[in-house]
Amino acid sequence: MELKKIIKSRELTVGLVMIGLIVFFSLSSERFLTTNNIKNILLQVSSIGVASIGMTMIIITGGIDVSAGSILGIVAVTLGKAATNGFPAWLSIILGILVGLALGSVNASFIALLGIPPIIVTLGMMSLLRSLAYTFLGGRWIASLPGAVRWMGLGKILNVPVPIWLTIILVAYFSYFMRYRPLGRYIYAVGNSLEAARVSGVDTKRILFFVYALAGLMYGIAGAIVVGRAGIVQTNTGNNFELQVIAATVLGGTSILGGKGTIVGSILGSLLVAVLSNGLILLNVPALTEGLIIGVLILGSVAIDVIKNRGEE
Amino acid sequence: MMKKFLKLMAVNRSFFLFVFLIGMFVVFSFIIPEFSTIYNVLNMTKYGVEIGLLAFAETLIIISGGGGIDLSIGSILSLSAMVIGVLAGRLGVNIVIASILGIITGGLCGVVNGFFVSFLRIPPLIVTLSTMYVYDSLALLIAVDKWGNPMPVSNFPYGYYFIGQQTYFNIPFQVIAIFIPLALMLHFVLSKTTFGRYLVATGNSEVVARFSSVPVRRVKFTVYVIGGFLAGLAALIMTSRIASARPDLGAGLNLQAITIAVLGGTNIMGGEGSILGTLMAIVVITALYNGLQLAGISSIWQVGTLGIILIGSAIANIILSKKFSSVE
Amino acid sequence: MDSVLKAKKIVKNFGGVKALRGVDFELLAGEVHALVGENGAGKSTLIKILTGVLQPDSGEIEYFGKNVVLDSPREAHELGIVAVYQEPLVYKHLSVVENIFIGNEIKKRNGDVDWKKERDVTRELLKSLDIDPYFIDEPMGSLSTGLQQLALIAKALNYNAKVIIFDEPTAILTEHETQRLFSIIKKLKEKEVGIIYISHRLEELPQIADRVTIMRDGQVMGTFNMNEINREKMIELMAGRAVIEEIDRKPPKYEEVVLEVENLNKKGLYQDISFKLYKGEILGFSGLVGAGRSEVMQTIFGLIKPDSGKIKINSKEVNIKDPASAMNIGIAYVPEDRGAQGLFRALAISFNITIPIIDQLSKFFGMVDKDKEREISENYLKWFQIKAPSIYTLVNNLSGGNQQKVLLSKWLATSPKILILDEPTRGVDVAVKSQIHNEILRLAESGISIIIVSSELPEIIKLSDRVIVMHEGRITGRFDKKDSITPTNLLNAATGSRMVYSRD
Amino acid sequence: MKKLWVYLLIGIVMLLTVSAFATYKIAFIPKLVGIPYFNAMEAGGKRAAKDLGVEFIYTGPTTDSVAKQIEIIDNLITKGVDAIAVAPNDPAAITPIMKKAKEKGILVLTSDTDGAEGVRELFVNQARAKDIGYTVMDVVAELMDYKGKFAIVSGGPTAWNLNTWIMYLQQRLAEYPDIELVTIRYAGEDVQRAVDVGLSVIQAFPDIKVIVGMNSTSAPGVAEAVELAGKVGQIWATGITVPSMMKEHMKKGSVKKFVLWDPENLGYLTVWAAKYLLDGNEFPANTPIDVPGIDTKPIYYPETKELVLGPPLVFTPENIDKYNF
Repeated sequence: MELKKIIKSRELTVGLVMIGLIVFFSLSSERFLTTNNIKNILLQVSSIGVASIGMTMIIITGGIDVSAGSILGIVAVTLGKAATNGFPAWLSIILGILVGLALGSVNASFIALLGIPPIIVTLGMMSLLRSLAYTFLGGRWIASLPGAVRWMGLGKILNVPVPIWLTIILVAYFSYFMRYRPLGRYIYAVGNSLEAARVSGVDTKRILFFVYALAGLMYGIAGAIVVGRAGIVQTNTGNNFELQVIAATVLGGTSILGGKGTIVGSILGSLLVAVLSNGLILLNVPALTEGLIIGVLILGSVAIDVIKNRGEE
Repeated sequence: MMKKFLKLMAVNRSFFLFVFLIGMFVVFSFIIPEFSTIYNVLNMTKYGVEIGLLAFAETLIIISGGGGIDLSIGSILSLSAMVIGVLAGRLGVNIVIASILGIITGGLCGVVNGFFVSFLRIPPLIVTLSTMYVYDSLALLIAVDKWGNPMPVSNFPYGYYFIGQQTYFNIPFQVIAIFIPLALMLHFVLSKTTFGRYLVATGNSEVVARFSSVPVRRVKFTVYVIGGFLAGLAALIMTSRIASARPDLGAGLNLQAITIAVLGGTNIMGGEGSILGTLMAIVVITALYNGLQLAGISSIWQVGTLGIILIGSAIANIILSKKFSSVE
Repeated sequence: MDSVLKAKKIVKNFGGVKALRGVDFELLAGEVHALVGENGAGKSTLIKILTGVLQPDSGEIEYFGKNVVLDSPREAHELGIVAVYQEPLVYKHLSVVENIFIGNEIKKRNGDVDWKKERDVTRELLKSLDIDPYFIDEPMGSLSTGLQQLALIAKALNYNAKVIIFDEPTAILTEHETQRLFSIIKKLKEKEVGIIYISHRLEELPQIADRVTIMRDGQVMGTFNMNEINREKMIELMAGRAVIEEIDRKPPKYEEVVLEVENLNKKGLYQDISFKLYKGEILGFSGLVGAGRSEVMQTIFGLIKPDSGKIKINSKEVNIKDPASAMNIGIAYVPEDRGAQGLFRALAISFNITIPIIDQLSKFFGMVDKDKEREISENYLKWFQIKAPSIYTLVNNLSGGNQQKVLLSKWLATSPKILILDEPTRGVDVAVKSQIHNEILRLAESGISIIIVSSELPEIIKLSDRVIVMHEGRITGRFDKKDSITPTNLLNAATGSRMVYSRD
Repeated sequence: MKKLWVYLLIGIVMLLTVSAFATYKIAFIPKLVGIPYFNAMEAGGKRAAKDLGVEFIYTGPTTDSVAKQIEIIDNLITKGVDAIAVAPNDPAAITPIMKKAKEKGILVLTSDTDGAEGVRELFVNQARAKDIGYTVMDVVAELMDYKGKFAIVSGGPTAWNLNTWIMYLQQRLAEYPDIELVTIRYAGEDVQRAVDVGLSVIQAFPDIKVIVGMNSTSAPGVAEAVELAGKVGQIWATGITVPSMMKEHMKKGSVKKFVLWDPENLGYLTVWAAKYLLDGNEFPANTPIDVPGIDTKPIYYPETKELVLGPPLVFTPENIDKYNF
């Protein structure tokens, strides 16, 4: 029973494709499977991975959030401005993350309380927040951030970078959360049938609010990681970030129509893309073909999955 | 009277946008003397054409339902533009043939999207996200010059420019000869023909449509192909207008096109939407951008204003329909 | 007996429509209180108010003698008022266990969901309903509607409810499953649970109900002890008029075979299906839910591709690759699930009626001929007496019975030679039911060959000339003579004993 | 109360004088707004406008889109300005709209990147593309002691000027037989992406001695990558970017030299040249010109109608503190 479920899961397909890639890359380049490179890949995945936790929950409820990148941008701006205006490092980081939470809550209010479709709210917020980020920065970038502010990107605990810790801990906790906390289960319930959930006595507005607000928090953490790693706050920090996160989530098996998906799947999705783009550089495949290969591989692995499960409906 | 007016605003998206447009025109005319000149009004229309065609494509695709969306639409535009550019500019192919092949390329991209979506039943978001990478990459690859760098192509024959640069009494050729007829045609197809019926049926419920002997797969396939062709046509107009084919011409246009379709009242869940609504949204946004620029407002706030309008109109709609839907 | 739930002078308006005009209703502990009335009489609205889904405009609700305000379904649940709805509301990607426990989790001390205990309880609940609990980890969407409904009943039981409301539970259950449900209800009665039981199948009420309340036009027409009232009286009170006379029909001639199915197989769905359909006859398909009847019909209609077997129309083999080709050779299929398969609810009546034939209604460039569309739609509106302001009314705004009529119109408009009806009267009231039955008889007499798939034995017995019974994907009974078509025979075959009273 | 009136009067008089003297409206359209490089050009343009008493309009797209630039130019034509200077995202694509502007009697120039050949009156050039490509290559060669391997991380693969510089860089590379270019990668306008790409490149080619970031985001990105990979001292990061992005990395030792010009001077020169031409003057040919307000002496080449600011600057720890953009 459980075995059958696992075999049918998208997670397995994506995992297998990834293992295939890893085997191929390590046979082709001895530098691929080294601690350093694994660290590079995991670091690259961290911000997308953390953000995809929130995105997965949102898409499971049947929603979408295209404002992720813009929220991340504002988080970066807040953090950078605070840090360069004399706030202590820890406070700047917390402030940045809280702004993420606050903006997520703004999305949440429009979606959960006023009932405006998520795509409209987040498309609107995407545009609006992008303009705000430019305005707050006055068009200037922030460079030379003090080292302590970059802890979320550069810090190490037990010789493992903080972003990797954060990703592992958050993914582990929220995977547990989705399976064992009643709230996690309600998120699936809302995505399967809002009406049924309401009738079962689930406070659907609260659930939706929670999901979008939490996603904001996750973008906040992702933003702190990005600023920490890049060391520079650009006016367009986070541009196109949302598409990468959505791609990872959907590639990992979360149904865009809602109701099913796992956080582990989303992480596998983002890992797959990261492994691929890292491996292509290691093999020195011409850069212009990168998109072609990534596109074909994503489509191919999902096609395998769909065909594998044919006839189950 | 007032009640009827407000109610119409609540239920009819196109009317809502129309009223908004009038208001905007009045305000801009007061602030900016140049805004409401005939020259400006006619001249700005050409900036709605290419994005408008993409928005029409998204409208049809989103209506088809089941998460229908095309993220690759901008990339198709880039690829089609490069095909025209490389064929005509680098390989010396006759410009008419190059243009036709460019549009066909767009159609073929749509065929690929449509095949994966409707026959392999892979979610549209994944398909078009993947093909977005693929088409972008192809556009770059065919654009490379002898140094290995992707470079724009600009040496089109002079006669090519009438499509995107000619005006008659200040009316741009592409508006009067391509955009308006096409908008009318698409409106006709969506609202008056059996294909339109099938499309709306499919978008409302794929299962019911299948049980009603609607050729669901063919319908879905067709909208992606139409989308590809429209993107190819937009590529033709754009390359002619700016006299250059670039592999990044369509960058960022996919989300803009989706935004316009959604603003025009297309339901992201499928089954609902109109060409007229999308058209009104295009006009609103084109006029808005033009007005803001003439008013000297930083271009940074163009997108911001769009965001405010998008959310604001949704809120207005909710307030209006709460007030007026129950009063029969 | 104590009063459990009491509704006093409940009024509810939707816009200008008066759904309830001062309804009084009382439920006693340990009684089964039937609630009957035509579609649109206000039963569903009353139930929604009693379960906190809707709030009344005025009136009071008493629960165990105390006034309560039910602001949300959650409060109703916490008090112990639970409903099993007519249209199963399920989470299709989630397992049966999750479906049963969402909103009512068993938690460990730290607040985690206790999956193990939940599984155990689910197993026990299903066993107490005499159901083999093998499927509790399957996603709900992969189960048949019958099993889904039973899982939902298990869910209601799990609430330890004092009041359980069944909204047409048997509409999608087979005879056998219905009997099982009745025994469950009897057990619940012993535990002093009050049960409100809504059904259009008046003939099953004497078996199960203690009292009956009859509603019409948002008002209560009266509450009676079950033994004080008969079927005719109930119908009269419900309809406010006498029942429609049923027409007589000459038996078919069995001369011309219009449809012949030979050795049709589809792995996992059905095996070895062979039968003939004659011109002008009504062929009944009986059996339990999930026996494979609908799947056979969907194969004939081109929705399912068979692994092997032949389908012949007028003794010529045909290849039906999709519904369009089925339609072209004169087959129409009216599906069982009105909402999910039959109608576009958010669209107009006229759109729904004309969609299968829209190709034939087009003029140049595929343009739809609006005049013809209106003419056809209005004809059916009149002919079937569909109660709607206009043909542009959205299907959503119609009652169940009128929706069903729209669904039938949609397929009759294709002028079929072979009409396949899958549960043609599910969830419609008595008056509409006899209207539809009469229509079916008339159609058959006019030379159309009809297959009826129904889980209601009385319906099958009343209408069919011949009956085929299926069990677990196989034909287990053929009844050709009218007098062999009896409830006992059909039930025996439906549970797996092979029975043949057949000429072929 | 009285004072207020006086202030108001003074204000009005000042406004009137400003508008009376602001005879020319000179617009500059950057490739995109909101990046340090063009911010510096804007600052220079503003300074020149103040010095010369003209009105300076700075407006541009938020992404490096040529279509958007064209739309903006068209609206400026509608609005009516005296001169339009563009840093085109596509040199050929702006030709038709510049022609239209010229027909309306507007002075059209290009600045930073050339375009609209045959239409524009003047190209205000920071340095010749060839000089830039060659200078970067020379810096690379010097950093690695004229022997070894290096890699390039560029911005968008379609950026016309970046590709041109890379082309000249490759031309110059032919003159260094012992140097090998191992790969060219693209990281867009995104520092974090440049860090990731840089890390992967260092992982793939651990024996490179120099890594070049070709645009304002890639250069600090690869410097960061060198530091993260712990290769400070073994691999030098360099490239083309504004000094404010590199100061920190110079301190950390991953960067010794990099290349740019003074974009503020370029902005100043653009406005100055526009005013100069609008006044009806002609540039003296092929000799250094004295421009008050900037510290280089630009040269005008009449055959290409090009005004060149000067040779590219090579930034070193010694001179970097002189620049604040």
